[in-house]
Amino acid sequence: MSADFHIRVDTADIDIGGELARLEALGGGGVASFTGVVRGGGGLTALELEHHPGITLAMMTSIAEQAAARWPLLGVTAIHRHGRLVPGDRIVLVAAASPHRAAALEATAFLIDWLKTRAPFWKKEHFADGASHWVEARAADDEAAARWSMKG
Amino acid sequence: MSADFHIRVDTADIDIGGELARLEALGGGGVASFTGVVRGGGGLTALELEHHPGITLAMMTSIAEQAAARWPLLGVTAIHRHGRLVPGDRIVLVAAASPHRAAALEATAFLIDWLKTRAPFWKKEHFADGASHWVEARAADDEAAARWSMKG
Amino acid sequence: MPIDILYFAGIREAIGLSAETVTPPPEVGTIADLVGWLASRGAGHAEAFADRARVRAAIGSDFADPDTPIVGAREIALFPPVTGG
Amino acid sequence: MPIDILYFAGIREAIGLSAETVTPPPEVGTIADLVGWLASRGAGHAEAFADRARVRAAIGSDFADPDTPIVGAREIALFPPVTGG
Repeated sequence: MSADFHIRVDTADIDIGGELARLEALGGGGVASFTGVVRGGGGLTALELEHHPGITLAMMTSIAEQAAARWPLLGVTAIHRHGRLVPGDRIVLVAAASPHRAAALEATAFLIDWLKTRAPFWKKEHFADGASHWVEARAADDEAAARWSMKG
Repeated sequence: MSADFHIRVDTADIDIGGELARLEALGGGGVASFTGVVRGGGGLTALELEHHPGITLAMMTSIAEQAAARWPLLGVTAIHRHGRLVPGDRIVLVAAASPHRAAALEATAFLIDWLKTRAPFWKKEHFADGASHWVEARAADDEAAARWSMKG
Repeated sequence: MPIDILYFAGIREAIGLSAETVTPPPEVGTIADLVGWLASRGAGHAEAFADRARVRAAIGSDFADPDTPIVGAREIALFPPVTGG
Repeated sequence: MPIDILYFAGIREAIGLSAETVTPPPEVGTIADLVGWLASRGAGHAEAFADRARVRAAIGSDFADPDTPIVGAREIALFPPVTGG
């Protein structure tokens, strides 16, 4: 099964309905997705995402290819935003189309675990009191991504 | 965590973008979804879905409540269409919002397994040569749904 | 006491009705009794219930086994195994 | 041979540059050597690389370990551990 990849990193908002409609149109019968949204709370006013433009797309494409090698997928979409985002903004969409619902859902879980933990992004949090700091890598996220490399 | 339920069975198309935006707005940070689309092939021209109007919504609501009891969810959406559908039409959407991406994805898998196997629908397939038949219950699907009742 | 019977899918098609109101005799005590009694009402009914192992039932909005008593039921649905969505 | 060095996140901020082109001396053979050499270029650089355990690198589009040779590299990125998206 050769998969249709749609991988993008940009500053624009993500058109969830349009992106999922593209995957539906592949005819597999099932499309799973995960959308991440910037959470507020704790006085957070903005999130600033930085990435390495030279390697992000290459790595995202590689992980999408790994997903397509592991599960029978007709299409994979992975879109990540960078730049300044505020609570409520979409930050990431991953989605997969497959004739098998478990495959679509597991591939989506695999992709989002990788994106949330391994993708080459750095996040700076800005708070209402003027403070800001770079988010540290979290061990729990690394473990979630590590589960996948232990499988198959 | 009290969850926002949005459960519907009707003949209208499903506005995926709008439905997911409602779950995003709950502020959990993550929204997982699964969309089922009528597959063509084998000369299939239409699918006719019949349901028991008196019990479908009650059962869908009950399964959504089970999901919300098992995972920390802010919202659950389950929309199923009935009536006459053609290949390419959306047939079902399930989605869940949660602060935890694994919870959102697992709840979505639980809901779609139930909907695809246990929900009180009957499907009649119509073919290009004029033939039509009622789809038989599939053992593989029952097993997928049974996995969940063995857990927790 | 009259009971509304709802038919779905292949059972509905074989009988040619989506619903009918019946008043079974007092010895019809369970879902299985009801199906047996309905099967005698005509050729379509007999065909619809020929394979008893493939008949499922709900009383009101609850699924019911063949040995579930029907006493007091106002609405009973009879249908093939559900195939899901 | 000049190398383009890219800095990201806190390392970029400490140095005050997102990129610079440098020509390290021949004894700078690995990523670790390069970081040590860069750290001596100024106060910002020293601060950026004070905690070596938190410096990550990529040569071109490939992540690189501290002992990865940099011979032939045209572009090297230095950054804190990625936090994911």
